Amino acid sequence: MNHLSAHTIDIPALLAMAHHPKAGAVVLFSGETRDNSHGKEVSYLEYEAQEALAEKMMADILQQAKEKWQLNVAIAVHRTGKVPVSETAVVVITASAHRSEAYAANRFIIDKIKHEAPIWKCEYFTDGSKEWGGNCNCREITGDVNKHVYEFEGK
Amino acid sequence: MNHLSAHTIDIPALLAMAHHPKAGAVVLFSGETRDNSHGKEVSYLEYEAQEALAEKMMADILQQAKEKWQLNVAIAVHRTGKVPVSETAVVVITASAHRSEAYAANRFIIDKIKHEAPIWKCEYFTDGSKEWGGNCNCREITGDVNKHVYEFEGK
Amino acid sequence: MKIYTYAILKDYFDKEFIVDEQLVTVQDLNNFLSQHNPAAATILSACRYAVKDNFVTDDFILTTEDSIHIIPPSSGG
Amino acid sequence: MKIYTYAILKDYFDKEFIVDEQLVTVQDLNNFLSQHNPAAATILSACRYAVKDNFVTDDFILTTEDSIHIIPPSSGG
Repeated sequence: MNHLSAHTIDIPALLAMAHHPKAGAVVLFSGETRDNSHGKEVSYLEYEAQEALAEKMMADILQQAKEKWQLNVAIAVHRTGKVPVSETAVVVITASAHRSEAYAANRFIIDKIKHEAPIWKCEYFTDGSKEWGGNCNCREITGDVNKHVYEFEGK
Repeated sequence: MNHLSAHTIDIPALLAMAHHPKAGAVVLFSGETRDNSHGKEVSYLEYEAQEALAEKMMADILQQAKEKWQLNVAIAVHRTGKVPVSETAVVVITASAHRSEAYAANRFIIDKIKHEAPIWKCEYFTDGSKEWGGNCNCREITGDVNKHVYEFEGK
Repeated sequence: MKIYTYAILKDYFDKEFIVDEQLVTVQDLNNFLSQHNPAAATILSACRYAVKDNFVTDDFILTTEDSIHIIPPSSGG
Repeated sequence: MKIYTYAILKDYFDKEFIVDEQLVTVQDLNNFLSQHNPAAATILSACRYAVKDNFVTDDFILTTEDSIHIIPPSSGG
């Protein structure tokens, strides 16, 4: 499975792969480009990845999720290149017998990808400026580039 | 918006409606028929609804979610009639600026629908038997038909 | 008054039927139906009652013109 | 050794370049690059280093044949 895509992610096709006769619950997360960031109007995002390492880490993250929860399906695909407003930058799909596992695993996977996978967003604004943005800054809290504060562990 | 559907739910069409330029996160839940229940092989499910009340309650639940969280989109559709294995019985889609609201609202909506909306599942097994199934039995815990134990309140 | 039943209740009652007895409240209707069909008493005690697309409480006063929907515990999703 | 940089690091360094200095560990490389380009010191201290598709620690011993990928903090999603 290829976890990176240089072209529009075909969500209906991925969802069609996510049905499973033992799965009563399918959860899909789509991370999409917003029209604003840092108070400025966003024109588009551009994603860069260290592809070999990103592929490997995304496969590892899905494997970790499968070891933590009983999943029938675990899919993750991240865009590279230009992603216009309202288009999908990343999609995560999980399926399991019951819904609480599918939700929990889905959050785990997206949090891990955002904090750990070597993928970077550059925001291009309508005023012509650009900014490498929204970096994981957990190191400022944890003091370690390999220790993160995950949303899925909160609340 | 019609919250009940007697025919296959067109998930790609609903997802296409769920993009929003202010929403960075779209979460979709699809509840699907499993091939087994109570240790027996399931042939299909059949859903019945008190339609007027179910429509009204589902609209109310979506409204409650919009008051609790900042949502750009909140959609819920439940099937009536026969739903074969691996097909969608219910779909909930939420979209918000950031993902934690979209996940939380999604769980809230599906939990409320399952416990409160006047919709009933009958399981038809391959051995020819049938069973009105999986009823909300919160009353045995809460002592009140109007008080429920919601998953979204746990953990 | 006209009674509508759903889902598992249809194993115990007709889908629609008329009750002519003089019954004052929802609780009275529940008691009447439970006596009429004791096998349904347990499930009836778990049901909600709706009149004009609103749930009503046990002390709701019924009129002969009312249509009463008896709503078993939900099992959607 | 050959160095590859990504994302915001490309505002400070070439995308690929060769380092000929005798550097023993990843920490030495980090120090060397920070001295060479002080404006990049802060971002470099937040980066991870990868060799052969594996992250390596600060005390990892480098060889002249290594390709070293300097990985800024993730900002995917």
